Amino acid sequence: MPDLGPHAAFIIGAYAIAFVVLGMLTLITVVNDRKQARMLIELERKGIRRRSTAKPLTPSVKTKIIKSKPARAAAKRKPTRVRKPRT
Amino acid sequence: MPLRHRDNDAKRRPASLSKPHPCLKLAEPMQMPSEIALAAHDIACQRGGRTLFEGLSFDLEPGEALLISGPNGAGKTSLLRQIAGLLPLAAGRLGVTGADNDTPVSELCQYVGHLNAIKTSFSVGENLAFWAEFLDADENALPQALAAFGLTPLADLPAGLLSAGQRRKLALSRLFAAPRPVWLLDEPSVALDTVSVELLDAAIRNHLTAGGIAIVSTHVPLKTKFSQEITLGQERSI
Amino acid sequence: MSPAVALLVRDVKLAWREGGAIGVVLGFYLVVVAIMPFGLGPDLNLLARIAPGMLWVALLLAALLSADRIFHNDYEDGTLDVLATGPLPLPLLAAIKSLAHWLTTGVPLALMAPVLGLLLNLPLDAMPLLVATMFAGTPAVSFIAAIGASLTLGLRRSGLLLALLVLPLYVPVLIFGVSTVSMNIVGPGSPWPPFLMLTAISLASIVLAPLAAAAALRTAMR
Amino acid sequence: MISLANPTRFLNLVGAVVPWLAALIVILLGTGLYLAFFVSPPDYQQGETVRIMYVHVPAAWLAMGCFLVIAIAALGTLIWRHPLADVAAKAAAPIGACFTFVALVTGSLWGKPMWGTYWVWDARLTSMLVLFLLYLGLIALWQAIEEPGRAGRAAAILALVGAINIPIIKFSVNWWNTLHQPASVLRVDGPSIDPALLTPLFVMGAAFAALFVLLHLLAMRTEILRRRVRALQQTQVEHAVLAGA
Repeated sequence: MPDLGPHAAFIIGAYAIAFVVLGMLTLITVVNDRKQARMLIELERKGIRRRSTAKPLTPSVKTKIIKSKPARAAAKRKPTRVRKPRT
Repeated sequence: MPLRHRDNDAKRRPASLSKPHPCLKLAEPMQMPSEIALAAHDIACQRGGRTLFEGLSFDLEPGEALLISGPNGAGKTSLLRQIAGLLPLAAGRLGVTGADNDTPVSELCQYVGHLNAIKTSFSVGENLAFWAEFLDADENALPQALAAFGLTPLADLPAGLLSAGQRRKLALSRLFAAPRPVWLLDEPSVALDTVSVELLDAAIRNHLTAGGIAIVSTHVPLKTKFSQEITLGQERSI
Repeated sequence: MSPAVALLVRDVKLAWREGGAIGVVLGFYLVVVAIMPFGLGPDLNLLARIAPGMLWVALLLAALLSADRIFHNDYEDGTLDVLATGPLPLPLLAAIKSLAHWLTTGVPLALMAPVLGLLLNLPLDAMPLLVATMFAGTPAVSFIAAIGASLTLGLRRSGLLLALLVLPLYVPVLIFGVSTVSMNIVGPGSPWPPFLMLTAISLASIVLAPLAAAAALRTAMR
Repeated sequence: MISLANPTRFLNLVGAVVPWLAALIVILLGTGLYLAFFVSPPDYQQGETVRIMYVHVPAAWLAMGCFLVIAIAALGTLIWRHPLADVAAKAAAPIGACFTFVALVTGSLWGKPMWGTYWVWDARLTSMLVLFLLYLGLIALWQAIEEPGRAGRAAAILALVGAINIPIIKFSVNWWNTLHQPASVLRVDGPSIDPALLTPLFVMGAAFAALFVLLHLLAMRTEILRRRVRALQQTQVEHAVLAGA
């Protein structure tokens, strides 16, 4: 390494801080990643699966038409306007 | 719209006129577009990544009412908010017949939710007057709207002094201050006494007679004839 | 009365009545400006030199203090839901409510600033320009605050979060607002370029901020 | 892009890429440091302190580039509704904040020998400071909103507002800076840099960029896994409720 002159402390300091901050960030990122992966494996080992595959709960809708009405008129009528779902 | 609906109205009106009620006279002069029909096709609702319901459809002709029931958290409020345009539909569509083509569904609805939308520092009259102005309604209807739930004597009092039941009545008076064809009522009878519930019940019936639509979620039995009932809830199947 | 005017009148009335909201904001402004000389010393020359900056910073803080009023109360009591079913599109609604905030905080604060300027030995002939910059800049303050208010709607510690989100966005307003007045007092150069810049920022905020606020309101109401 | 839309495929891709990226970072960083300390000549004006540039300038590049990533992801959330967009935005914010922090601290350490003080309200440092505050606001907003859907959209709106504001802030700060200290600002950027200084700068820049990509991919994977864990825990609670617990 060359002689860094009178301001060596600042140069080394700048590099040290950069590496400490980015190193800590990397460490925290990796640790968090491992932690979540472990939790997921743990939950899956307990046999809990996502609803999209297992469907343990079915949200249900029961519609009761109390008063009979002219069914063909209702079937014929088309909504003039339709609100598209936003999502 | 087909003539059929006008015929229906003509048939219904005398039937309800034969049963006199204090509220009837108040609702009678109100002219509202009586030919709105509302239909939902296969709508679904998602909150926080969970599907509350899906595949929900209904079809309401003018003068028909829909009752929504189900346990807490089943999505009754969410459904009403979806119809009012406050929540996006996760799937499906909501259609209206009989309105101007550029009116959004939400502007046909008068939504009275859990919260009363009352400013406590305004007087009872000012609260109603604001909604009439903001919702672009005829301000001449204000005295009748105040009278609908018997709030006329309280008109000049600050709304902050009202009891819970009176606040609820003030919120419901909005239905008359700014008449709209579709009423969305979320547990409207909460905090109301028996007499007021009867007033509300009669008001809904009059609204239907005039060709309006009402969608109500309630746990209190009402005399109103609901033409459809939707029960939301989770099946217990594992 | 049209729906838009009705909403504006109602918001101004509410600010006037609810717990003297305008009075609290003006009182806060007075306290912040009055306490600064105790930290800086009573040197009138120094105070005159930094007066525009102090008046502007205190104004931003005072305006932020009242910013969660823009949507919060209406969100809490269910009014916002009914407003959303009204005839006004959401961005226009946000714009009117921001305008009401400007009328009830920006304008009173701008009018009070010269009085506080006296305490700080601000030269008398700089007063008209000070008020003019504040009238030109405070619309941006209110309209940008509305973005923050809608983003933090219904959250815990929303006041602090609002300040953290919005204060960095005020940097240009502060720079041009203060520069206009200091250019007039000490130079160098004409005060008009920064003044025009300030006006441009306000106009752009009036057009763009309600769009962002409306999008945030939609997210918050779900 | 189509293959990236599926979170599961994305997870597999991350798993395959990470080791190679890590190796690339080590090589680039090693080369960069060697060039910075042993090959690069001292600047005729600033002497040895110019070596701070090789860590300061790339950090500043990444600080700004990361905000660009967040802004694009914000468009992805609000307009295209890409399922990974808000994950990308959320994962990028803390990384961007760290790079900004590094840029600020190294800039300050560079300033002491050059200007005789740790902090000057120099236009570039000041803009960096405002950028840092914007990052803090984004992170705070993500943490304040519990429901991920709303948090994602709110943060996206804030990111776009910030992205529109950054050029205005930058312009106003530059203008303010020339007003208060005309022409005394040290200029190290621009075409006047000696090519001998440019090579190490670019190598370090590439190393930092690769590090950003690695951290971003990892953080995105973590976020996807976290959401899955949350969803599973929720089903677990529902099972317990139904079982009569």
